[in-house]
Amino acid sequence: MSHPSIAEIKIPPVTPQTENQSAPVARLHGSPFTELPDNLYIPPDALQVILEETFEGPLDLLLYLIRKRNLDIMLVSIAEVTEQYLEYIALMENLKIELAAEYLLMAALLAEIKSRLLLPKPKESEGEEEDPRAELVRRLKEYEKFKQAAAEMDELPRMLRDQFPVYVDPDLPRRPPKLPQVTVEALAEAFRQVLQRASQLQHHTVARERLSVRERMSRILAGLQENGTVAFESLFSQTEGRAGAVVTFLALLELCKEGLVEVLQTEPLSPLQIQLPAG
Amino acid sequence: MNLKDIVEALLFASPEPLTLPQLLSLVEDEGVDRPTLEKVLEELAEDYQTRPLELARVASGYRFQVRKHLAPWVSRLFPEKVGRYSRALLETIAIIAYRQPVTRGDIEAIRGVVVSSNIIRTLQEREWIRVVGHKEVPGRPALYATTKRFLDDFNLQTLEQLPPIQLEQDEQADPEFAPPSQTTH
Amino acid sequence: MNLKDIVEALLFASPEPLTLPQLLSLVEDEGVDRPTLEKVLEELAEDYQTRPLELARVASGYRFQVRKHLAPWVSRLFPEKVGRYSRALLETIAIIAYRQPVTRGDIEAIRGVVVSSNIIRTLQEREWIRVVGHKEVPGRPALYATTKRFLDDFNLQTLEQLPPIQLEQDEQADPEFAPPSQTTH
Repeated sequence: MSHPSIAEIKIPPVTPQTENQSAPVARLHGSPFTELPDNLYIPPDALQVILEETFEGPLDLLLYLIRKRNLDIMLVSIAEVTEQYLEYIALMENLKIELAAEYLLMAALLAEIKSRLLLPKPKESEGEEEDPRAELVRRLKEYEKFKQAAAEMDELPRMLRDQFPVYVDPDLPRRPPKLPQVTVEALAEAFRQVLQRASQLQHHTVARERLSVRERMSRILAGLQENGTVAFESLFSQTEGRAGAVVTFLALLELCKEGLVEVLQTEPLSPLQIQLPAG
Repeated sequence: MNLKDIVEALLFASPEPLTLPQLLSLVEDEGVDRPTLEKVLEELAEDYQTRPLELARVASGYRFQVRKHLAPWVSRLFPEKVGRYSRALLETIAIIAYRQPVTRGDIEAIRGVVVSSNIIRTLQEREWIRVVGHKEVPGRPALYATTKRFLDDFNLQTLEQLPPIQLEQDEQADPEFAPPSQTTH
Repeated sequence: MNLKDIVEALLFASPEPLTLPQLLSLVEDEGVDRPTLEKVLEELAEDYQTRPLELARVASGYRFQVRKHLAPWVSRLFPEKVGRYSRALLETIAIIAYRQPVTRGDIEAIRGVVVSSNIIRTLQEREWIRVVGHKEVPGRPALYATTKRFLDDFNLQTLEQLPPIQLEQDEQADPEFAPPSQTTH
């Protein structure tokens, strides 16, 4: 794009009937830097900041230019505003200030509108061909609606800015957490799956052990924790019968094998003592 | 037990606004019917007329809230949450609110500038907008719409309560620009 | 501006109780001193005497709370959530039940994955397992076994009532009092 040339196009002002001001002020061709458009008193080096922070884009800037002149968004004012807009863009270009692409795009659009307006219109097609300005006006009106809506929405009372939620402690008695219940079947199934997985993983059978033996092992260990040392005989109970004694004995053997208990005999033939290994 | 006390306590203790049906189900043991409950709510709103709190009705139901004129003091409790938003964000949420469902492209067409991802993210984090679908065009862009939370935060019950869009030079409102009539989903 | 209104609004809007110094700093612009603020708090507490809420002074400061007698209704807002035990937890308690006493290492060897401390803690808090000793290997790891509570909760009198495990490739279960088969780990 060659903007200076676009801006340099000299366009005769389009009969400004409702115009309450005189013709465009800035003559870019001669002294563009001294004669700023008189609607905006902005030092040139502040223009970029203004464009980026004050205006929400080219439509916003165009709207500003229109409003500044106290004009309606009317077809007649578009040419005027277009000129001023292009002057700004040219100014920015000359100052080598980087502009957002949208501003340049709008400049191109405006330049196109201008050039099309210059072309003589064939009488025949006048009705059919849309005025190139109409679309821009439509967009400007559309944008202005939402710009205004945004401003009005900002006026609405808003949570955490104007109003605030209330927090009141329910002060409920603390309830013990409700724990999920598990069935014994679920437990068995979980174990079966673990074993299944383990056996598949390890390529050998993880054999089942006598539960009763494992349980007795736990019970013996628990007893030792409470009482320290216990007598070997005290681990056996008459009421359990032979089977019970076997279980206890197997549990003891297993515990010894795993180094979980120590069996002591202070002297030959004296009673056996069972105790936890000395830590 | 005093029904008004129960309703008042429920509204204060609830972390979220309560709808009429929710309130009804919470007091159903008392054999309360809807008109009775509505009357109690009216009375409550009346009782709070002169208080620093007010009973408000928003999209998700009834809630107590601190009145606006106390914001200067109350906002000190939340120094990090400054309720200021950029014009770009406000314009974006306005377009989504009035024109939903819209794509980012739609918003950009109206605003004439690119919509930053930051703005969309902020609006989503705020739970003011959400993706309600995808437009069946190349790239299947997301379609954004406002949420119930958006209405709640702007003290609205429905989108129809949004300020009507009017322009100085428009003699009469363009019917096209009435806010969409459906309440947010 | 009415100081009582401001203090009331602050107490309602704060998610946490507010202490006297906090309240003082929030209204210091009003030139309020401590005795004045204390008096306002007293008055507020008085005002709420007949209301469903009360101004309470708890360890961390002042807060509004629902009066005790409304708990039956308010508690409905917070239904109890029944959690679900994870598969990892179920497998862990199953291994402890069938293989006790076991160390964490034993469980990990069988499950093939690390046992999280959370699971062990949950099982201990639930009083389903306890430490019955320490294995005499480096690090002396704790040996876990099930408790009486575990049997009670599963409606068992003894561990032997746990369902026998039938592995697919096992043709038959071991006879009751046969010597323990060699474990492979």
